[in-house]
Amino acid sequence: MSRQEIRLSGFGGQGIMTAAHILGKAAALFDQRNVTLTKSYGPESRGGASSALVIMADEDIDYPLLTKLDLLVTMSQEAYTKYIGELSSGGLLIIDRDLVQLDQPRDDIEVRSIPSTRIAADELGRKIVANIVMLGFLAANTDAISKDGLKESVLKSIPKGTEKLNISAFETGYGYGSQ
Amino acid sequence: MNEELSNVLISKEHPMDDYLREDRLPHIWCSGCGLGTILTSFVSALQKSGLDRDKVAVVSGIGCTGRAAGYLYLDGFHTTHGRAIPFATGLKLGNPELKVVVISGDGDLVAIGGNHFIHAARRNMDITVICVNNFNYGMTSGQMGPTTPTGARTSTSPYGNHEPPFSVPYLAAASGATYVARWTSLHIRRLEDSILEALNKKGFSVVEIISPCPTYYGKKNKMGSALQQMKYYHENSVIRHGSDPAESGIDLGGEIVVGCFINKDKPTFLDSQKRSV
Amino acid sequence: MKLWRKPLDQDRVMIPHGEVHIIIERCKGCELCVTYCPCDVLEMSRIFNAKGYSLPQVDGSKDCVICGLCEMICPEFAIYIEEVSHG
Amino acid sequence: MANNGILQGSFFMDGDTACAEGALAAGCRFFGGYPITPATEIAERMVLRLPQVDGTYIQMEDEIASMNAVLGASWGGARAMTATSGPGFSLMMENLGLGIMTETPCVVVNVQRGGPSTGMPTLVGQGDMMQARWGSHGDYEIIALAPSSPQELFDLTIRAFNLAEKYRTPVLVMTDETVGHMSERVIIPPPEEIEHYPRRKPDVPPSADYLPYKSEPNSVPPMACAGDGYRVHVTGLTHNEKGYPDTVNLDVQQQMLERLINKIQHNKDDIIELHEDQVEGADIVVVAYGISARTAARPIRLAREMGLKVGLLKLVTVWPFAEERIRELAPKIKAFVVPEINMGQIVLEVERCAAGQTETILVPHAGGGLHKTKDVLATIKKFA
Repeated sequence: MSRQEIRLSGFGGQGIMTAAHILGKAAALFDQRNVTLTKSYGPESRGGASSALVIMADEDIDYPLLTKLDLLVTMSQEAYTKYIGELSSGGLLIIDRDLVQLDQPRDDIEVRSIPSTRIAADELGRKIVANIVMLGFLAANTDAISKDGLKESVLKSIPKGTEKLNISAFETGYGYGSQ
Repeated sequence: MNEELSNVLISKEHPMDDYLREDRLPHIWCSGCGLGTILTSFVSALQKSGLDRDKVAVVSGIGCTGRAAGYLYLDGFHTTHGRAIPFATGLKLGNPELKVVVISGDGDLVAIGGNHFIHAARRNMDITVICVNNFNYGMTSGQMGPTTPTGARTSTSPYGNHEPPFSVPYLAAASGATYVARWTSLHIRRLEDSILEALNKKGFSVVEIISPCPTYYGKKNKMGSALQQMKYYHENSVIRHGSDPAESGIDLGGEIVVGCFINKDKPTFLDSQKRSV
Repeated sequence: MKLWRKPLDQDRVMIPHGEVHIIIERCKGCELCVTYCPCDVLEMSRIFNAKGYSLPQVDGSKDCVICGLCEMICPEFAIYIEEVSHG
Repeated sequence: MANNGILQGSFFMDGDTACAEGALAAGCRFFGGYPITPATEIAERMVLRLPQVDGTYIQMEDEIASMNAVLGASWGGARAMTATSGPGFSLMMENLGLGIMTETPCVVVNVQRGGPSTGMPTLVGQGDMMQARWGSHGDYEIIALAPSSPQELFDLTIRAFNLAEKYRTPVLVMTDETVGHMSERVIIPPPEEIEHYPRRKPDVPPSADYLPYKSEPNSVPPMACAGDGYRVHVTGLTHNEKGYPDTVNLDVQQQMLERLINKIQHNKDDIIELHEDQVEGADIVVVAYGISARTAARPIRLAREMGLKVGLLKLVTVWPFAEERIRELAPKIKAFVVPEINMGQIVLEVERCAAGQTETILVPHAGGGLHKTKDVLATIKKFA
């Protein structure tokens, strides 16, 4: 599989960076692909736009930044507005449907949506795992990453004692995407 | 010489030479400068301390006192201006078995190096600091410094210094030093005892030593020769052990409070670090 | 030697006697040793060393008691005392 | 983790973390630093990990103190490093010179950001390359390495420690925000596969005649540390073989400075590492380092697909500069193309060595981002 570029975005505090790290780690260590993860930094720690770019390829990654965005995951309106223009024609947009309104409709892309934050809060009782729900949903909607690898990566990246909650979040997201 | 010195023996070596880089003597300090006397007190204290001299390192900065490390036959480091304390900090942490002593001047330690001084005291780094205070920058021919008394004349305060000075003991105590004393280079025996106490103290220990600068400070302020400055110390020093360091300020021509002001125990940087991990 | 009071055992105590050693090249003629010798043993000579500093010498009429003050106060490591052997 | 506290295996980590792990694998046991973006993650990793390998971390009061603490720790016998970015690098310059003068092995990492002054703390730059060469006062030689990926940052940090010991000098790792913050796969080999150049101690017993700076021409003297019993005197002043200051004797200065410079200059073959890709027979040679060597790969590939003969000469060692190789290539090619995230620094060296025998073209970037593929490609096409 040749180069794929995935952007995960939202606002500070949603666990976007953690999700991106889990995704990158899954591809690099479990799927054995070349992966580069870069993060967008600003001066603010909380509340600002948070975004990470994960590039995966079988060949060497000769350019570590954006060239052609294949998949945009966004969990905030601000990030949606900021990044929707980057998504290439034929690309896939994944949103948290309670947090993002599609006010810039494009007919050249595909859109999938999930109420990941609500699922995390209502079904799982912990809003904090919305990012993991989103990763499960992502796995169900793309071939870029293997489900097993991603699940393994989740397990290897989370604090001890939270395995059950996180796997449940992941599977819930995956199940939602497979419906 | 057609006459001979009467009733003395002419020698080539001194009993302390074993502790000195005698091939570098005579040193560069001026006649009557207190630095040599202070070095004698230090060597004497070191001999009494029982410390393994191969595990004692001396670090100096820049200036007249900065040359001290270069005359002692110990591991010695002559670093950059103001940086003796952070260098010593690294040295101590790189090899905690070492007894690390900083010998440097007032300008080096509390002007350009002031930030390092207060932070090493704050974190109670286990080093001994001997601060020789001659009230000016001697090496560069007598400019005003952080300890120059208000009103004193130096080459950069020709109308009299209009800035208030630091009191080194007050600064050290306020920053957290565990041992703080001040003497003059006249108080040789008490100074030796005090350096010995400081060497044996765990934590950041500071001994300030008031010392004559006959060539610049003394001359510019009409204090006369080194000898006359020593007489001034004799007449104006007041020993007040345990007194409040806040009252240790030195006015031009005023009294010099000397003694041991602070002597307390608290965990050193390494002690607390070990405990925290 | 100046004494505030006469010690009761003064006649029984042997006062040590010291010889003054000088390292001529190191001396800078500051006179601290001469000034602070409690027994006034030292005086300035009229002799200069190679750098032009005048050197201290011993006034033959006084005795050194090896108090060590000159050795301690000398900034030059240029003077020290050794005890005269009584053997 | 191997039983000695050093990681082993495959990891997905950012460059700053890889740098810290490289240092630990190289035997670094002291870190003194001051927080600064984008190098802070190195300090954060070191404070977490050093206690696990019996090392010491200290957060100093500023970068001046950090540099001095590193020098002190090295003389205490520890492998020591610090990490910083532009403003802190400036503050370290005076005492980097002390390290060079006193021949103190240590590693200084600069995670470069946009400048000058406070500049762009969270964004990439390569504007400190000349400061790395000439930032401290006086004449000297310096070793500086430039990694292009987290894996290289790991590998080159180890190499930096070994070069520092071998040549008894501070070694700079000139990385940048992009490499420092990007995460990739980093493979940490088993300890026995990691090169370890030990500190060379004197082979004579301590004595009053010991010469800590004994001067065979071009040589690196062994290092007696504090507490080893040699009672060395170490000074930033011009000093003789004994280590004693001699600040008026021109012969002493000449001999000392020549040795300081020649110990690097005469060992360039060992120190300089270049990665070449299709340089032989090329019309255009792109000379790049660090992240710019990485971003040059794509325009080079595209140019080759157009049938152009383009090679990449990547400067893994930036200082000392690979002047012989540039001189050798100059008459054979049409142009050197030099993309840098600055307004022209290393290009000056390339131009100097090309000496008018071929074109030397800078592709500048003011900082804050990486070169666009099309900009580098356009320059290649123009001169091919």
